[in-house]
Amino acid sequence: MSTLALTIRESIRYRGRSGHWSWVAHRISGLAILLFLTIHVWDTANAHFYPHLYEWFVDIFKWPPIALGEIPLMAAVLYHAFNGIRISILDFKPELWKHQQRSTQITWGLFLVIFIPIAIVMFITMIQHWQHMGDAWMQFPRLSDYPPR
Amino acid sequence: MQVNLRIRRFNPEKDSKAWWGDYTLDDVSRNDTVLDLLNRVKWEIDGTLALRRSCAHGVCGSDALRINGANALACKTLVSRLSSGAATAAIQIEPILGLRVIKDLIVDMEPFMDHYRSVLPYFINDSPPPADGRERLQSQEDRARFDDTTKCILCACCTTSCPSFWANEKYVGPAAIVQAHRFIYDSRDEGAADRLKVVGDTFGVWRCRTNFNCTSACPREIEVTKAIAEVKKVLATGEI
Amino acid sequence: MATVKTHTFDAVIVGAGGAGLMAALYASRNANVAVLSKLYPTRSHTGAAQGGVGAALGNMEEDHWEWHAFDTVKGSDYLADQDAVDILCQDAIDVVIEMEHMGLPFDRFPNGRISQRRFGGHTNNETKKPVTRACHAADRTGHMILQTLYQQCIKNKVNFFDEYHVVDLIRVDDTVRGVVAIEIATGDFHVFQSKAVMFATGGWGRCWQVTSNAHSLTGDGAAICLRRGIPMEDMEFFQFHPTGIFKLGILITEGVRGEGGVLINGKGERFMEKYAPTIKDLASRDVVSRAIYLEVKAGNGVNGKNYVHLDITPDTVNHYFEKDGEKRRITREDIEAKLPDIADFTRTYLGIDPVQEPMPVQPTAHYAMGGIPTDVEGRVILDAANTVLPGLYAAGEAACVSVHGANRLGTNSLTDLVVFGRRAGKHMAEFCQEAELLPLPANAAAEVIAEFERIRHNQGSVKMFDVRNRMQTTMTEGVSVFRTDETISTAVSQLQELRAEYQNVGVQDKGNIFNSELLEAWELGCLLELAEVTAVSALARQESRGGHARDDFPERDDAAWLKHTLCHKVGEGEYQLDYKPVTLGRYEPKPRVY
Amino acid sequence: MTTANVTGVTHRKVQVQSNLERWAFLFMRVSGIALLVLAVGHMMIQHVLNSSSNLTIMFVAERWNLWGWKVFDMLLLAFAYMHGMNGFRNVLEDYIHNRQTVKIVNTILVVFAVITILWAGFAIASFDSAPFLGN
Ligand SMILES: Cc1cc2nc3c(=O)[nH]c(=O)nc-3n(C[C@H](O)[C@H](O)[C@H](O)COP(=O)(O)OP(=O)(O)OC[C@H]3O[C@@H](n4cnc5c(N)ncnc54)[C@H](O)[C@@H]3O)c2cc1C
Ligand code: HEM
Ligand code: SF4
Ligand code: F3S
Ligand code: FES
Repeated sequence: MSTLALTIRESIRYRGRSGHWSWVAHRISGLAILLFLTIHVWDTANAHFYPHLYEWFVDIFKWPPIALGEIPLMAAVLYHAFNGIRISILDFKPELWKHQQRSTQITWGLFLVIFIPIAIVMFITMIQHWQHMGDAWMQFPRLSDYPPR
Repeated sequence: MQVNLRIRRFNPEKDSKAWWGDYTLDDVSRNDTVLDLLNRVKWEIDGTLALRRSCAHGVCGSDALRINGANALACKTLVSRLSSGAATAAIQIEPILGLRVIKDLIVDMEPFMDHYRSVLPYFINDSPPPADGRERLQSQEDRARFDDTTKCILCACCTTSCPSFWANEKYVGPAAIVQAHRFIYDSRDEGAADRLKVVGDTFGVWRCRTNFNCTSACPREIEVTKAIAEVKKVLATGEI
Repeated sequence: MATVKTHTFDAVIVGAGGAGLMAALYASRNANVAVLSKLYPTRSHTGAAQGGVGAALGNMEEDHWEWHAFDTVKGSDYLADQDAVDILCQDAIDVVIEMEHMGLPFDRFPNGRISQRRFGGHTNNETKKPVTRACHAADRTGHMILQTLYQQCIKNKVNFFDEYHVVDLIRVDDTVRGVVAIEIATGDFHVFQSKAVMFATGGWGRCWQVTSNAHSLTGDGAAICLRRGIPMEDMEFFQFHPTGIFKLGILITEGVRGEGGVLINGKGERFMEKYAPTIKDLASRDVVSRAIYLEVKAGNGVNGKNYVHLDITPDTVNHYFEKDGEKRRITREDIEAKLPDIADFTRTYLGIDPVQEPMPVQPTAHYAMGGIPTDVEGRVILDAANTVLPGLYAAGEAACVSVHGANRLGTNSLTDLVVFGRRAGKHMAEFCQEAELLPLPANAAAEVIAEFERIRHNQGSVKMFDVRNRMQTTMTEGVSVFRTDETISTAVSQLQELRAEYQNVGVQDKGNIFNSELLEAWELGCLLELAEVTAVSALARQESRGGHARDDFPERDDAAWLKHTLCHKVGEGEYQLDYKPVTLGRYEPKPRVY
Repeated sequence: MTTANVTGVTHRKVQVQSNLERWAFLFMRVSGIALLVLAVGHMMIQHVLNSSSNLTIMFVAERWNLWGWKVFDMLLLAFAYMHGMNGFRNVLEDYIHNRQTVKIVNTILVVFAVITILWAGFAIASFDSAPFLGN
């Protein structure tokens, strides 16, 4: 009887506690990674099948609006990984469930501690790269510039 | 103090869709329960308001509602827990999610009860009881293993707080799993294999994404997610 | 207008509490049975019962069913029928074991047997000391019984009609033909035609202001029977439990005192030492309630208010254990383990942690000793000659067998439910094997439909809430722990006025679907009638016995009053009192001291 | 009356029927742990120790010149994709209620996942670094 729209709306409206938001974050991050992964896998395969297309894609990934997306991707992978491990541990050690509140806190904490410096490093590297590229930095790569090898 | 109550209303005989009713109550004590407030609305302001209630002290499971966004029993939720200490407070009441609303705060419990009944929620032991005509013996330790899940009053706070259930009402839901757990972990019971068939199926425990809303919502303070995890563990290892 | 649907069964059981479910379990083995309940079965008030179910299992110390019987008779102030009490106490052992075999998760002693605790009025007849007789599952014994019986009913595929509100009994002369019910979800009327009908609809504590009873305990079954010509037995005996949470009425089980808790007045004294020197806080309920009342009256309430303290903090309890020369001691952990729900209630509703602070308590309207008169097979009887109305049964709190007489002992209600629920269920199935299904009278539901239409379309401006409130105040002031000719007479006349006003109660909800306002208004009619019967019966009984304590007649008067009251309704607001002898047995009436 | 004490916890064995969901559940945890090394490792190497800003096909050629990295990436591919697609299946099954539709969707997911893994796996396995590294 419930629709997708209702489920999504109420998932946000429901005043759940830490576990609820962990679930929301886990699901979104998982799906986001999968979306990226699908593109990434097909594109990487091009390195063998159509190397010129691969090179074109690599440059698209360096195009600033897309390159910036790497930071949330990193966040997604790190959070999803830590939370996934948390869930797995607790699934096999049910007696630890009483520490669940604490476990979500630790997960978020660990995530932030590791992610923030990484994000800063990634961001700085990107800026340096763009500076290096000069005026062309915002130029979207054109396929015609990548002739078949 | 004063309370501004917003109640989700729907009368199928009149309304084509649900609406919010606003009611202001004066002279509310901080020790009043939400059920007291709803009763006041029903008795003093608008008799058409429909809700279920019986025991008024959290043991019958009638008045599971969504109070300020999260599931709880109205009769176990005190105004003091919902207000900051200011002279007025706003409280919002909705029916629980995932079950069809029949009228106002009343939902159709049948799908919930069907799930409950599906897990064989009764003691199964066909071997003859002790020859002396007395009770089967059970150690205190064995009794303790399923104590938590015997407390369930089938209020549905848990099942209707679970996003997996909102998304798909075929999921048996935490309450049914709690009931299954109560018997699976009872050393006297012999029906575990059959029960595990039900809760181990596609719409059984595997739909649980360890979201924990169920545990937070349970008015009996049952460690619902833990019980689910224990059942998953039995399914994974074949050992109780 | 409302449609009427008809169903046919061998038997109909109204009410799915402990009594109804136990009966259903047995009756459905040999007959086609429908169980009708206005609540989902697991929401019946049996689930609120805390302390335990009494049975002389002797799992910890010596005990005999005869001792249990004696305690029950003494507790009843000798008004109980002793043949019924013998059955109660003998069957109790078997039925508790049977429930264990059904999977009921009793707590356990270290020897693996069902755990038992002490309870008010239950004694070792030789030493006169409290005995461990209350079989329990923490402080949620009723919950476990209700759940277990419901589970077994599911296993045995009993036909449930949940949220069907029974509003009338179809009686033609001295036969029953079925009941009329409203399907709450649709507002439709249903006629259930059957050979036999059982009422197990529970009590009517909602007649009073402060009560341990659920909102839904409005005495429907008893009131329906009364309207259909069945007398009410011993209605003046209504139990006030000594320890309800102050103002809220939520029950604090006697199990608290069973575990060692003590009552303390505003001066810090353990006042029960004065009133019951031998078993003190574990005296029977009427005695303790009166003691609290007297303490408050003497100005010994806590903070000058009308409550006293119930103290289960380890320090206090162990202090008195030592004083009484008891070896046992309790710890916080014991309290948490044995009384978890009580701890939860006081923390939730009072913000008081019972392991650290005493709890404020006052007597709370709790249990109807009287009700629909039955014999020991649960058959409803019509008069002092014990004439049976074939096919009509009653069990549980709604019924009066009578095993509780003038005062019920703690744990004996749950025992009553399962013992007499079982007997009635068995008997009903046998009855159905032989009885014929009789035809329904024409328009069987017409009368009650008309009454509902009257209430629904009543233009009256009187608020139901207001009438109910005044009834509750009237009963609390006039027909409470202590009563006199004057207070009861005032109550009777006020109730008569309220009955007239009730005719003008209007409802705002004119719809069909889940019209709970309409049903509440109808329930109020039941309460008013039972309140009036209670007051009328109490006014006549000029003695003090058990739950009926008259300031103007402080003594028990066996010569004149060792008899059961039967109150017939003979017209609107007209009642006729009749009396029936008590069945005596081994135990001769004696003065009652604890 | 008191008899000997009964103590201890009784552990029992029980027959459990295995089904797809049970394996899927176990697989999600096992692959999750594998992915902690593979996926998080991959992210660290590619995005922290190196940066995609410096990524070129030469970089890839150098890496895939070593069979070790080829195996690492193939494992990562297989685990991550199976894990992710099964997760996606879980999510979809929450929202798609018609059994028939679920079956069709699942078939599409499986076919797509298999093709993806084979296609990319083949690409990794048969990638020849020689033309890029010039030897
Ligand atoms: C707080 C509390 C604690 C208690 N503790 C103990 C204890 O420790 N030990 C003990 O022995 N006793 C105890 N008692 C007393 C005992 O629990 C009750 O007397 C007993 O449970 C009554 O059971 P019952 O089956 O008669 O009715 P209930 O359990 O009250 O059930 C009544 C049933 O009738 C149905 N019903 C009512 N009216 C209608 C209608 N018009 N149409 C259809 N269905 C209807 C209801 O839906 C319900 O299913 C306690 C009572 C209370 C209130
Ligand atoms: C890095 C280490 C990873 C770990 C430890 C991990 C762990 C888990 C676990 C345990 C689950 C099951 C959650 C549950 O049943 O409630 C899960 C779900 C999921 N994972 Fe991962 N995962 C990892 C990486 C990935 C990757 C790389 C992807 C994408 C391809 C991914 C996509 C998903 C998806 C879509 C779900 C389903 C989410 C849901 O049902 O809400 N995961 N993950
Ligand atoms: S587990 Fe808790 S929340 Fe769920 S139905 Fe039982 S009592 Fe209610
Ligand atoms: S909320 Fe739902 S996802 Fe699991 S932990 Fe509770 S059942
Ligand atoms: S009314 Fe019984 S649980 Fe709230």
